[in-house]
Amino acid sequence: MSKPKVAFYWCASCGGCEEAVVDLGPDILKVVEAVDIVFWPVALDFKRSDVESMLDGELTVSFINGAVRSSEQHEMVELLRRKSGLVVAFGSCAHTGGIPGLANLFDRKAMFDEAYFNVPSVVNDEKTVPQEEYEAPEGTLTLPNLWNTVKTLDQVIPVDYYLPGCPPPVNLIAEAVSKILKGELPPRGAVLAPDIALCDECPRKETKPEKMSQKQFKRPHEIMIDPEQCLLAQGLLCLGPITRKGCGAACTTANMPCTGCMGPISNVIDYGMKALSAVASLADSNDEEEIEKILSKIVDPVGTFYRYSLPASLLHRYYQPAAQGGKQS
Amino acid sequence: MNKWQGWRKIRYESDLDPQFVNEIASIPGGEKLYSCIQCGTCSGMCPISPYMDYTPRQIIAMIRAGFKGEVLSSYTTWLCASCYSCTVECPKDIKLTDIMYAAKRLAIREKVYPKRFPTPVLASEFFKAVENYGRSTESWLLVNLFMKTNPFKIFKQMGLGLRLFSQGRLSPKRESIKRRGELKSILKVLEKEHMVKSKDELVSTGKEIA
Amino acid sequence: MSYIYYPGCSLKSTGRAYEDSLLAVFEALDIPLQELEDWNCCGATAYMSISELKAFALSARNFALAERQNGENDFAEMVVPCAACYLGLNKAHRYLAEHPELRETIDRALEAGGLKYNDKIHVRHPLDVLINDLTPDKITGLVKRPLEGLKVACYYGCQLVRPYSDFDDQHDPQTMDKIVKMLGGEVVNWPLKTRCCGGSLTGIVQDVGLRLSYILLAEARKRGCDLIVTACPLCQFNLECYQSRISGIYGHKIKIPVIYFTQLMGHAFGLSDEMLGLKRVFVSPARAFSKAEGGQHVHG
Amino acid sequence: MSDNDRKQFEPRIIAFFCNWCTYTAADLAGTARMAYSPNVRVIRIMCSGRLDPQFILKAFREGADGVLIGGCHPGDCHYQEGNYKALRRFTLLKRFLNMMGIEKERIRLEWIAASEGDKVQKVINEMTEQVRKLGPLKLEPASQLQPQNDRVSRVEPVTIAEGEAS
Amino acid sequence: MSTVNIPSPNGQPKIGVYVCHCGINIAGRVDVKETVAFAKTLPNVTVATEYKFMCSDPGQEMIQKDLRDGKIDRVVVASCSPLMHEPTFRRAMIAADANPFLFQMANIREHVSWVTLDKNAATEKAKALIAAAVKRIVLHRPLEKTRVPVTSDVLVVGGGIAGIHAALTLAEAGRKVYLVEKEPTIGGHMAKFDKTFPTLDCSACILTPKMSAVRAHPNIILWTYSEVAEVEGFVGNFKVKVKRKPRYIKEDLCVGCYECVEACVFKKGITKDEFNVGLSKRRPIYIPFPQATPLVAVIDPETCVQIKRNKCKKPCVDACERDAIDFDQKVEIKEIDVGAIILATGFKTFDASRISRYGYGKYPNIYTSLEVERMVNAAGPTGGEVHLQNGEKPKTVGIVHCVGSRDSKTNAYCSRVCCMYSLKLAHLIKERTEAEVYNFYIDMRTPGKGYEEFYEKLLKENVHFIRGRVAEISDWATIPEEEGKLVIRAEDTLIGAVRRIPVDMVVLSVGMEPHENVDEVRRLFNVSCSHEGWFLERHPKLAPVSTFTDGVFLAGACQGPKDIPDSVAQAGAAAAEALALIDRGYVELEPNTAYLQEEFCSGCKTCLGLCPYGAISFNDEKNISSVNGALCKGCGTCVAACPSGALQQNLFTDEQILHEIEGVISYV
Repeated sequence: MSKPKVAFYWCASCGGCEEAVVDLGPDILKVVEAVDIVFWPVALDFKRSDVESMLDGELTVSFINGAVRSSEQHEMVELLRRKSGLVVAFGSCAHTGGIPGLANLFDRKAMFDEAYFNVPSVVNDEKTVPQEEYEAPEGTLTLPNLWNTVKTLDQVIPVDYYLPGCPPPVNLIAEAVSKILKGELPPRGAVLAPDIALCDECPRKETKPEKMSQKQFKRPHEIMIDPEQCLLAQGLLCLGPITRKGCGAACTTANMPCTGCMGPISNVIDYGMKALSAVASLADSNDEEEIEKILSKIVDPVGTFYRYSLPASLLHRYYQPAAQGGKQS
Repeated sequence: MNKWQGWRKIRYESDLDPQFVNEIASIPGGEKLYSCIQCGTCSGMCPISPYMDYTPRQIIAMIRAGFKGEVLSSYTTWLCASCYSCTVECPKDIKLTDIMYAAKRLAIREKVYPKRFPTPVLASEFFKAVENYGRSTESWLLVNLFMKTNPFKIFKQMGLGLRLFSQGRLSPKRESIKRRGELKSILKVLEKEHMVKSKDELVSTGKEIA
Repeated sequence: MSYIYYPGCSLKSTGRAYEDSLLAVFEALDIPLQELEDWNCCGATAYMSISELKAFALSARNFALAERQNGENDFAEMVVPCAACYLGLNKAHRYLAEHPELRETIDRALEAGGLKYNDKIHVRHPLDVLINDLTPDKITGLVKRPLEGLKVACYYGCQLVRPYSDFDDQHDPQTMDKIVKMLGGEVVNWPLKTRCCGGSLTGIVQDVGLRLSYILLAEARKRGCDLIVTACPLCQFNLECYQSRISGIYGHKIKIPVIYFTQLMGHAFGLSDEMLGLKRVFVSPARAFSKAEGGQHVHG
Repeated sequence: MSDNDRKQFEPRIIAFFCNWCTYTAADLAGTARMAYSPNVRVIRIMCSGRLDPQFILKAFREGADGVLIGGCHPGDCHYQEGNYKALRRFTLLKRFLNMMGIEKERIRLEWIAASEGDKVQKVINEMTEQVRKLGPLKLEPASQLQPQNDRVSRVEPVTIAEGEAS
Repeated sequence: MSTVNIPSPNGQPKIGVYVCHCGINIAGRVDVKETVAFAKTLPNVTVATEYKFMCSDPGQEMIQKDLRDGKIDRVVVASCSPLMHEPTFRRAMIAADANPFLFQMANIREHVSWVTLDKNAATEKAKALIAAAVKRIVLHRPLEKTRVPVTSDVLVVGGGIAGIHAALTLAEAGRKVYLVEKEPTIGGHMAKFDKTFPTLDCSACILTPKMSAVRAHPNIILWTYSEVAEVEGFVGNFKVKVKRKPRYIKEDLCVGCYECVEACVFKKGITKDEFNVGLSKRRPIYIPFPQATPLVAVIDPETCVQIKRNKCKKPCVDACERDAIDFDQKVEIKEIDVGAIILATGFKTFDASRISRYGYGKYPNIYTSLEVERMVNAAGPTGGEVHLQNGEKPKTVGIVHCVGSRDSKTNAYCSRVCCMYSLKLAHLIKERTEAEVYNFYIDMRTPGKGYEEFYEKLLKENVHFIRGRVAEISDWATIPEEEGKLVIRAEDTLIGAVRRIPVDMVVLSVGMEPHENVDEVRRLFNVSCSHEGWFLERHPKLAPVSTFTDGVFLAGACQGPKDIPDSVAQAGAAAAEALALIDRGYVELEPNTAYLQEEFCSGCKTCLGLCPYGAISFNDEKNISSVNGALCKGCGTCVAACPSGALQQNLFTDEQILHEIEGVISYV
């Protein structure tokens, strides 16, 4: 019997997820021993045609990281879906859209304008921007189409499991792989991480006060952060209460507030809204003006609460004909 | 009226106009008309009600009951001096002065106002002057008024007029604005629009008739 | 704050003395008044009877012109001395704000004349300006001929306070009373201060109009007043110019000077009779004024 | 209703009314037969403080063009201060939705006391007209598993200079 | 999202949808047939049917039969507001051995048929609301009500006739009652009246015995000169703090002998006598009136020289044989536990000077009706004589009805008692002075037992009635006959002429208004107000003495203008309702409380500070939150805030509401 075949693929992401696989360290050898990695563009020289030539369902599992935002990524994930028994959305971007998902506050034109014209360091007197088709002497050259909207993986293809995190914690990856190999998988659609919020494993939990209210929200650079005390109690916007645990509280241990990369727990259908609700509830005032004042300290609520999950928002995005999204008025 | 003349004081419902109240109520805030409780504060406050053929309160009752002919041809509306005492004191916020205006406008539109009574004549002379020149000239206005109502009366007023003239308080010069065209084009737009809606207009705009 | 002066038709004619004295007094008080360029009739009482919509459009044109004249300034204070114009403009101002359908129609009409109104107008009566925009010492400081012993009836008439004015009480207005007191005069308690003088009826439906004026004059006389002050050209006209006819009709000799409150102010400020249009009167206030003479000069 | 009227856009508005004040006020509007536009559908919650912002996005996602929230007047909350909690969340949510490109008129928080049936009528009529003026809420379809290739973008075509497609 | 699937007792849920016609209340606007046909198409609906009156016995039996027959296990009734009939249908479910919480109402009357003009739109909206209920009820689970014991003492706030009657009724039933009154004596407005309509019996004669009974009753603790400062807790278990202001007299020692009053350094009254509504003056130390209850003196700190400046010879102290005067008294706070509260805080009269054209305060001889009540009272400031300020008897008197009432600028409502008391005053004035009396009225309102007969009596007494609201009252005379008189100007609307009537004296029949501090009071007790400021009853017809706060009841004019018989009747009703609550011994709490799904709680403590009732605490052992269901009132604030969705609210879970949202919008 041949070993299970495994594919890794990389869509709109930073590459950190690929690093995370390597971070398995010595464990990766066990993985390599147990499976055949048949497709991993970032590390090994396989071509798309290699996948195309496989039978449907031949791949046991594909780990796909990154959000989907171009025609090429779309084609590739559809291809992998066809060829795979299981598809695992790997990391925040594939799971909930991730940092690239914040692009949904703008549209394609706005981004092109920014990248090709407005950035101070750009010199583009001829006003050139990429075009999808170009007639060269060799024939027609093409570039993938960049979508107006960034999507999560499951908005494009059916996904079997999710490995959250930016990047997914090594222990969760190892556990997931071993479960797949042993066939001890939970029901389809599950997130392969504990279903409880970060506070549960946060070393600062003991220092939480009984009444969690705030007169003033602060940003990390504005205060000397106490290394012991609950960060939220210090006025920092730590999203630990809203975010799934499993990372070992890496950030809060390192004296930084949780930014929510692991996404919500399963009772929550919209991470940003829940975060907003919980945080706004803490504003310690019953006066309309003062409430406004306290909450105005939250500089960029969408960026803060949907940092990793804007495309997964229930709202998804507002359809905007003009390129003015995201500008705070 | 000391001789019995065989009056028959009965009004048949079919002679009345049930839409009349809606016509009047179509002015801004006019719907308040429906909430009149006939308390008589308006008539009590009115300095002119003793001279009116119907008191202001009766006018409202008649509007509501559809006595269109009586209301439009009555002197009451034309005696209203627009002092707004009724409007200010009405416990139901009925803008009675505005209702008087609405009745006057309807009366003019339907040509049933008391002919040769000076106030409607004054109004229309004033209107014409402003329409044409943008301002009214008091001397012209008065001359026109007396010519149309009671030409002989003008002699009675002569002394007063001359005295005012000598004090520089009346002038034969026609007052006018400079940009008459500008004003004309503004008013022209409103030619076809009325703030009192006729019955037909009420029906065609589909306005809910309570 | 910029004040744009809206005279209205009467102040250019029968009410000229009002204009003369108003301009003189405001100048003495150092409040620059700028006359509204090419103003038109406010669309007053008589006009309303024919077309309310057009009446509102007339007012709206004045607003639009005033805004234009006001240039970059935020709000224009439109000073309207004639009570009828004050009501007409104030009513239009209010209705345009409260009734969007009406507003939309009027905007359309203005546009046809190449004008636009952006709600940047406050309609103000001079009494409102004098009481609310100035400190009292500004007025008392100018008094050179205090009106000591002079019994004055303050006649507000109807349209100045009713139904929309918000600068004074509708039943028992006080602004003119305050000014008379600042000038050193004595205000007569006179319950008819807002009762109608007959308005435009007086000259034309005399049975009614003259009686209304008579009631006011007779009661003022009974209460021992030397002088009536008004803030409305029509009231002034009715109460003053018909006095001899009223005396004739009701067999009750009445001769009370009826002047504008601005004339009274100007007199107290020591301005000349010519400047105040005090030559343009039927019943001279000279005797009444002399009653107050011998009073101390308040300031040098 | 004329044919012309029928053709106009009928917004769908979901209202969350607190049991003690605003829901009762809506009942009162009914008892007093104060007719208002039928576009608003009320979901009863015990207190405006129960309103989870998730519900609002859910309503928009399901096709609502506007969301109305009704609670007791400040200081009148049946549960002492649930309405203030609602206010805190609403304050942040308004900013949040604005950043997301949702017009502020699509969401409204009103304090309506149990006696204010007329206010229910007024607010519902106003809001219906407001939202009607805005037109339907257009959201990007987010139906899962249906790949959306928005190649046919309504964004202005990007001008591309020659020789850049390498 | 994890779907918590609540299996129905027998597998798939079976939902019955019952659409009520409510006569034509619903069926007149909503196409019930179409609605039922639509309901049949909804998932899990096994029965969909209609009936004329679902709340009737046959209607309820339809549901019960379907439940018993096993055709359904969940019930949706589309009819009126749940605030109206939810309890009815829940009881019907219990009677059919079903759990009452597997029930949901769709409000298609108050929210649809009564407020929608267009029939199509109404039908569509009704369908949407039914779809929402069907969608949500799938997730309902059986719940139980919890029982909490009830404290048997009752607090009555306000010592007017309503408060007195309520307190006595409860005390007679053996309950301990705290009666709190802010004035130094009980008695309220009724104590100031001379006669009562329509029987003309003496007000003091019928009230004083009840006041003494209050004083004497062993079950009543009377705290006058006191105010409720704080209310906490909930039905059956209120914790109340009462502030007792110092009266500088030891209540238990004072016998009301007036010696101290007579001894005061002020030999005459110096300040407005509240009891005589300003018609006379009183001293700094005083007893409000001879029948005051308790009959104890009180010292007014605003005017007492000793209290204000600490230098008085204090002759009062010397005069008091019982050493009852105590200048060191301080505010005292009493804490009590009560099971129910009856609010009987009454009203105030309209301030007539607000209508300047009536000249009150400007011209002499214009009085308010309450002032005239004192004037005609034999124990009042004039010894029962009606006279003008110059001491003469009036020859003509005008009584102006509706002062401050039925006017959008003041109070739009009818004050209900003015017509009758104006008739009474007309009678009394005529009786005492033989004056001509003119009543100016808009409408004569005399609905009540013996009231119309009283009106007829006055007509026969030849009192003048002019139908017309008075426009103006002034001293402006136009003819010699009017000189020196007050001239009332009004249109006689029955004749259609304006009349000027000169009178010597005017009585302004002022209406009733809520107290100025009504906002503070209602917040204190957590009750609502109508927009006029009257306390709002739970239902205008069916629950007229209950409020939306369980355990708080209303009596008397604080709920709206009322005369004495109605106040007393309502006070009795409030007492009975309070008694019913207490005698049951427990209260059942709606199970819409919050609960914690422990496995999802990370112990983030977001919820802890949000609960206004302290129902959430932190379990240090498990390191997670914990909800005390008995303290939880079911607002759901914590649920909305819980970042893990670990807290949920019974009957209002996230999923139920999300389903309702889907339902209300997705089918129609």
